[in-house]
Parts: sequence; C-alpha cells; structure tokens
Amino acid sequence: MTDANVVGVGMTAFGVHGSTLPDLFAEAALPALDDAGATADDVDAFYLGNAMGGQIEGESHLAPTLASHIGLAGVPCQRYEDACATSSNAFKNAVRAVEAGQHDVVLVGGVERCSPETGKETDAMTRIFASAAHGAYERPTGLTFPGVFALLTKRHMHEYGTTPEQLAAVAVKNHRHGSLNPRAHFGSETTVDEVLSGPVVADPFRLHDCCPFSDGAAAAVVASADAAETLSGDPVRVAGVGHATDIVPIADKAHPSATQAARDAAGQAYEAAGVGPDDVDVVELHDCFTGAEVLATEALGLVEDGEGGPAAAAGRTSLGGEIPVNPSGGLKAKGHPIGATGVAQVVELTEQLRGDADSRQVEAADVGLAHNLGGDAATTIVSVLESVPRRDSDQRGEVAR
Amino acid sequence: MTDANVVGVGMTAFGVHGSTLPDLFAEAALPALDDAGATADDVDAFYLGNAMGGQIEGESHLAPTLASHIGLAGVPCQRYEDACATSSNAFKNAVRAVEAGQHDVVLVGGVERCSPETGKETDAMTRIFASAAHGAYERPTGLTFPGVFALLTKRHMHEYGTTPEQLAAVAVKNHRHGSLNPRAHFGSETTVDEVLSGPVVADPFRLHDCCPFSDGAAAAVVASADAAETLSGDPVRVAGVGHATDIVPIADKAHPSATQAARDAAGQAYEAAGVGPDDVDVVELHDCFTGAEVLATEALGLVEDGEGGPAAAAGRTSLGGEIPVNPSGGLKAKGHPIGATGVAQVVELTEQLRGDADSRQVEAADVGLAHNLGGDAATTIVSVLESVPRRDSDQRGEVAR
Amino acid sequence: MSESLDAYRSDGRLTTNGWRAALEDGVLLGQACADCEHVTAAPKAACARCGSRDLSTVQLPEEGTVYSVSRIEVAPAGFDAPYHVGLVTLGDARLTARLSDAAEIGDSVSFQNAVTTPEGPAPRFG
Amino acid sequence: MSESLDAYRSDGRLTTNGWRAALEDGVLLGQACADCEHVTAAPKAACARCGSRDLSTVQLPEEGTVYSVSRIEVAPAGFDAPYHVGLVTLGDARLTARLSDAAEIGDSVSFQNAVTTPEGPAPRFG
Ligand SMILES: [Zn+2]
Ligand SMILES: [Zn+2]
Repeated sequence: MTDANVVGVGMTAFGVHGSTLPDLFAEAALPALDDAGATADDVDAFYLGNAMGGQIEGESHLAPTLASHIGLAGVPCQRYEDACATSSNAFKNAVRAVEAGQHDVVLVGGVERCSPETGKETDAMTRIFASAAHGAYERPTGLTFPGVFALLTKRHMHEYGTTPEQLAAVAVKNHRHGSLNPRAHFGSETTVDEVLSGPVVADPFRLHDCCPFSDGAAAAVVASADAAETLSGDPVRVAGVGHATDIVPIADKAHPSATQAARDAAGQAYEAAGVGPDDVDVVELHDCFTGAEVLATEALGLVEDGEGGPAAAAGRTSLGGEIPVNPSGGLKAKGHPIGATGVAQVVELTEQLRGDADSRQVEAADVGLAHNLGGDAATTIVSVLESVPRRDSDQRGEVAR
Repeated sequence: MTDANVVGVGMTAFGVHGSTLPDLFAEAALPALDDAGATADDVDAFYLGNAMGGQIEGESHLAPTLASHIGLAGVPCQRYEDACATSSNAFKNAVRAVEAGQHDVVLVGGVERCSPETGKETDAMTRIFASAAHGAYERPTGLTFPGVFALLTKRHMHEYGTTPEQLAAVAVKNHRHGSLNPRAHFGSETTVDEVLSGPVVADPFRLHDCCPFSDGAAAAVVASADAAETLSGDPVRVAGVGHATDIVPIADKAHPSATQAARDAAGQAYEAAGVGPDDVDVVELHDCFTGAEVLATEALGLVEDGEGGPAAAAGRTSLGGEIPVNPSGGLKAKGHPIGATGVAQVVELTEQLRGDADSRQVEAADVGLAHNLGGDAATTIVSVLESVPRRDSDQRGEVAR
Repeated sequence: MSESLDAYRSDGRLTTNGWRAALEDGVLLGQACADCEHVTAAPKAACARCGSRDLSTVQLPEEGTVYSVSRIEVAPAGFDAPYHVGLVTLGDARLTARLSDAAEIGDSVSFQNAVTTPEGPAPRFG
Repeated sequence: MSESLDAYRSDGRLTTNGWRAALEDGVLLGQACADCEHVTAAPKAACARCGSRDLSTVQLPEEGTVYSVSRIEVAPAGFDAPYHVGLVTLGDARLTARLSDAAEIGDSVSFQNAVTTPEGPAPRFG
C-alpha cells in the first residue's frame, strides 16, 4: 500500500454563479491540475461529487460530461452522491484507489449550484434538500434539514445547557473567519445580537445560524507517493480517512445528539493516522448549522461532551484559539454548494498545511482534520491530512528524473 | 491482491412495482445475503447504484437509508450514478475494494423505479432520461435517449447495410429469451412483422426496438477468496473488469457507431481475465435499443464489424447459437430499471455460470461477459466472470472452520 | 402480534405501504426486534440496531413524552409553515411526528390522527 | 480568431454562455485545437480529443452534410414531436443540430437560425 497525497487543489469562489456546471467545474479543476503540475495525460481516473444536479438542474451522467469538458475523456469516471457528504465520499474512494495502487494520479472534484440563480427558490430548494431525509417516515412530518439539526441541537441544549448565545458565537466566529477568505460567500462579520434577532428558520436556528444556498466547485489532485515525486505540486499526505453510517431515521439512533457516525469515522481516521484529537492543529468541519458545529467539536473529541457551546463562546475554537475550527469560514460563511463542500474542506486544509492560507493561516499547522456529514446525521467522513516537509525544488527536479 | 468473487445474488422481478425504493431493494438484497449465506454482521460495506431517484421520486442519500432498512447500518455506504451504467460502476468499485483487501465482504446493489407507477408519464420520463445527454449542447436539439442510439444506428445502417429486419431480429430473440425468464418485464414473444409495424419512437426504432420503463432491484454479495471460503454461497470469480469513458457529446466522438468506450473497456476486461471474445460462453449486454445490441456485439469482438445485424438475424446470438447474447431477455425484454440493470446482468451471469438458469441455461457456460453502457455511449463497463468448480459442501464446511 | 395487524403485513413483513395504511386507519405500528429488543416506529425490513430480521409487528403506545421538538418556519414546497415537528418517546420506541402545538422537551403528548401531506401520511401528536 | 468573436469569450475562453449568446446572434462558434487540430462545435474548456487547453474560438462553416439523422416521435416534456435531429459535418467539425425537414445521410444542409427550446438555444439546419 502506498500513501495517497493531495498534490494540487483549486476552487471557485463560493456564492452565486451563472455558469453551467461544466464551466463552473472547470474553474476549479483546471487550477487544481496546474497547482499539481499535472496535464490531462497524467490523470488516470476521475471521482466526482455532485449531490442534486438531477433535482436542481435536470442533469445526470455528469462525471463523463465534466471529464470531456476539461480534457480528461477516456479515463474511468464515477459520480458519488451521499447528500452533504457527497464529495468527501468521492475523495475517500479516490484515496483508496491510489492507496491500493489501482491508480497513480486521480482528479477528485465536486460541483453544485444551489442558489436562486438556478431558478429554484427557497421552498423548492428546501424540498430538494429534504430529499436526503427518510422519504416515507421523516419527510411527511414536514421535517426540513434545518429541522433535523434543530432537533439534535434542542436535545443537546436540554442535555447540556447549551444556549442560543453560544450557538450565535459559532456564527460570529465563522463569519469573522470568512471575512478573511476571499472565496467565502459571506465576506462580512456579524454579531451575537444580529444572529439572535434574525428570523427563525427552525427553532432554535435563526437565519444566521444557517449556511447559505451557494454555487461553487472544488477540486483536488490525489497522487501516490511515487507519482507525487514526479509532479511539481507541493504534497500534503492523506494520513487517514474514516467513514461510518449511522441509522436512518434519526428517531432510531441510540443517542441522536451524540452523532455517533462522526465518533466512529473520527476513531477510524485517528487510528489510521496514528494521531489523536490533541494532535490536530486545524479543523474544517461540517457547520451547516451552528448547532452542528457544537455537536461535531464534541464528537471529534476536540472538546469534552457538553463543552462545544462554551468552547465556541470562549474563543477556544477561533483562529488564534487552542484548536481553530473552520478558518475558511466553514459552510456557514464560506458557503455550502452541497457536492463541492467535502473537497473544499480538503482544499482549505491543503492550503493551511502548506502554509499558504494568508491572513487566515493557522500557525504551525501540521495536522489537519476534515469532517463532512451527510443526510440526517447518518453519514460522516473524517479525513486527517498531514504536512510534508517542503523539498528543495532544485533537488526535486532531479529526483523526478 | 485477492480475487473478488460473487457469492450471492438476488433480484426482484422487473416490471411494475408499487413498493417504496427501500422495500423494493430489500426484495433483492435480503435474498442475495441469504444466497451468500451471509448475515448483516458479515457485510463490511455497501455500494449502491441508483441513477435517477432524485428526479423521479425526490430521493437522495439513499445508500444509508437502504442500508438501515436491511440491517446494515454502520457500514460505509456509497451511491454511484453513471446513467444506465450506474450499478456496474458500483460493482466495479466494490470489486476493486475487495481486490485491494480494503473490504472482505460487500453488498452491491441497484434499484430504480421508472414505470408510470411513479407518477411520471412518458414525456416526463423521456426528459429525465435525457438528463444524461450534454445539457447545453445536446438537450436543446430535442435529442432523446432513443434518439442518441437512433443516430448511431442510422449511421451503422449507412456504413454496413444493417437493415430494419435485422434490428427486429434482435427484439424477437430477446423477447423469446425473456419468455423463458420468470423475472422478465415482458413474458411474451414477438415477431419481425410486429416489430416493424409498431409506432416509431425515434427512427429507425419503433416501440418494440426499445426497452420498457421498468421498476426493479438487483443485488450481489462480493467477497474475497478467503471470505468466500467461509460463506456457503457458490462463488463465481470476477476475472476482470474494464471501465472506459468516451467523449461527450456524441458529435465529437471519432467514430460514433464504433462505441469506442466499449472497445476500450472490453480490451481491459479481456486482458485482466486473460481471455478473448472467443472464450466467452454467455453474454449479457446493454440492449437498451435493438441497434445498441448490434453495435455492442461488434465492439465486444463477438462478431466482425458490420456483422452484428446479420449475426442476430441468423441466430448466431440466440440461445443455442454460437454465442448466446442476453439469455435473460436483456434490457429489451427483461426490463431496464436504470440503476438496477448493471447488477442484474451480474445476477444473470452468476446463475448461468452456476448452471442454475433453468430453461434459459447456456450449455457449458464457464466464461460470462457483462457489458453496461451509460449516457450518450460515453461510458462502458465490461466485466468478465468465470465459473468456479463446485466444492463438495461437506469438505467446505471444514475448510470454513 | 395481534391477528388484526396481519392485514397490514405482506409476505409476513410490515412494508412501508402497510405501515402507511395502518397510520391512515389510526393505528400506529412499529416493530420489535426479537434479538436486541430495539423497538422501531419506522417500517423496516430488518432491525436497524442489530440487523436481525426477526421483527414482530407491534402496536405502539399512543401516549408519550417529547424527546425533542422544533418549530419549522421555513417549509418545503407543499407545506405551510409554521408547524412543529418532534421526536416522541413511546415506551421503548422513539417516533418522529408532527406536533399539533408548541411543546417542550418532557411534555406529555398523545396520538391524535394521521396528517395528510404531499409526502404521505404522518402521525400527529398533541 | 476574429476580434469580433471576443465579445463571446470571457477570461480568454469560450464559455457555454458565450457559445449560446453567439448562437442566438446567428453566429455558429466552435473551437479549434492547436495541438491535435480537432475542431469541436461544442463549448469546451479543453480539447476533448487530446486534453490541450490551447483552443482558438472559430466561426464554423454554415454549409455541411448530414452525417446521421433521426425523426423523433416521442419527445421529452416541453418539446413537440415529430421533429428531426441530426449530426452534421461542417468542415473539420461535426455538429448536433435540429433539422428543419426530413433528410438522408449525405444531404447538403445549411445553417438557418437558432431554435429556442426549454433547454436553451439549438442550431437549426435545413
Ligand atoms: Zn435488533
Ligand atoms: Zn486536441
């Protein structure tokens, strides 16, 4: 088994785009290939994440269409869909294929358009997002995706005393981080008062507790250790990937607010990487709603159970705090084009571990963790990435020959 | 690298079903587990094919929902979509994970509902199927899926003199085969005259040149060689899987009627299996339209280029002929619930190679080939399966201990 | 299992269609696992906790307590907000339901009827 | 590339939106690959044959011959059957188009205009 490495990354700004999915994806994929120093000929396979292109834009069979669009026709292509964890699932499978030696260099990407630019307004998009809930059992109750996390968060508030002000602190932090990220959907800061005075979406969540409907794309080139030596992109090592699926529907989960799939996936990823939560320097996690970040910081072992809210309010998870969470702004401020989100987390961690994250750089970031959740808290994929000492580029040129 | 084996299979009848997708899938998956002699605890991962559940039934995140429904909650789940090649893509990735030792026993399955029972009539379903064409370039012309294969077939008729009567012979053969298959959507035979007098769908295809809108599910348990020893299901060896992607749109393909992706994927599969077309005893191939079968028999090397039509008319590809194609009835007569089709081909081949195919059994079937095509002839996955000498079951019980 | 519940089963199993039909008849069905004792309020082909297929169809209690609840103010197409959705503890089972009024965690609620929606029937508690 | 085509390009590339705008203006745009000489009639970010990004935007010939054709009688929602769809050889390129009349392979056809559909504009030949 060889190590898999991320050797190139690219992404569009997240926000509102009028491009078609192929054009939008090209804006992420071509820069990722360039960053890797890879040409189309170097790429052996394509792993695509797109969650809802069928429902939103009437598109299927997108992987071959996108491959042709960016010059990769010929290679085996596969599209993954696992709700909001869609492109992390593509990433996991790409990493596994490289680790097994089945492919040397693969392109992984995600793309989605969810903004009203697609012609789908809030009520239509809310229904489409609800397609990830249990169709016969959960959807008839009128449960929405904010509603799923609202149920988990309300229970967490009951169990641990988590407060609306602590939830708002998560939004304030992620907006502040997002204001440092030129690719973020929201570039402005917010305040606890502003969050707490917004309109309710699904109690306890108000508008600013929720991520926006975004368009965007993200891509990464994953290469074996040998192939990484022949490419010019600075590698980041994929140290471990965990993937677990909890029970659907949420009512049947043993302890819904524990988000067990995240605990299981994190345990797998930590074990594979040989690290623990204390070793992690920077985290990109699935904050589709403020409460989701509170639950995730606990499930990942970054803070004690019940301490997610107080930790956010105390700044422990801020840039400059003890464990910076979502320096990109997270889904909350960076945006959440569903199928692009998982790979966008990998893009951010790669830049952080390379030391290229500009004003949102986490100091001495050597171990990064991505947490991507799909469906009614049923699926989680956790990836641990590690920095690789920069090789002298002259020497490297010779190694490659 | 270990060999991957199919150790258990199951499928529903294809046709019209009023069940939900989870219930329909259970009707295939639970029998597949039973056929393998596997319990839920034995299964390490789930690979699902579902092509258009979002557009047809407003469903996403189906893999975890189906896993929970049949008792597999916890295992990593991934959904594949690659238009009509959807569940072959799931199968390929499942086989690769087993070959790499990443999982020992996995469940692969596909499910789809496409019949009017879904509430979607012909025009709506025709638009949904067209979602697999190039969105900005092909769909505005009004190109449909019958239309895609009509363009390829009309060109083939021009190039080689293939006739409508030869196309009709494919339909007649596959209806005859389907009449021997209790799970087939169409149980009745047809005639060349009946085919040629049907209403035109997309010239040169008339109604009986086209596969029906079907509902159904299929499932297979794939296991490593070691794991297969511990399970009671009779194994069939996966000798090779090839996967190639041609250019989208069809206008840009070098020679559209050659279906190059099929040639490339078949080449890979033959090489991996160490066999050639002459070694193949039984074929399940992608006859979404009669012309597609003609093109595929040539691309797979079963007949010379240009001989696909005459070969069908002469009975060379019939049960009892030199190379029986689609003994199940194929997509044409067995039916084509999009996301279930690829795995259903594996189910049929497994039964054929085990010698369990009753009145449609191909004699001395030791090498089987499945060919599954997706999108505008852009994607093809070809799998070669081989029979394994039946072990004495008493001996096997001891080996397992 | 009571014989009267047989009408909602097919091939010895509670399917989703049977579960829905019972709900529309005002009968709240669940399944109890013989192996791990998990009781689910959702129609399943196997136990979601342990994978067993040894499930008996049971009628769920109609009185329970609110486990969690949210007031939905932004609804999917086809639904009119606001409304309340909750997780309700019913004996050994936990159920997802529409709540007819605002409620707090721990409140007692009882089964009222099935609410009809574009996505099918859902149990309503209040 | 003629300077007049620049208006349809953004960031030096022919995007799908630019290709559509040109088509609606009666201008049939394609892209020629500097590396393998493949000419495509579809908007692409790279050459579909060789992967090169060195594509120049070109105006396609408006006269061509039918490469293949089908009369569609069962149409998708939003389209009225019957109508004809063809692959048309235009110099070094091959184009997918609506044909205004029945045609045979080898027939000469010429570009007429853009037909407006629920899926966007398509070139019409006849
Ligand atoms: Zn159980
Ligand atoms: Zn080229």
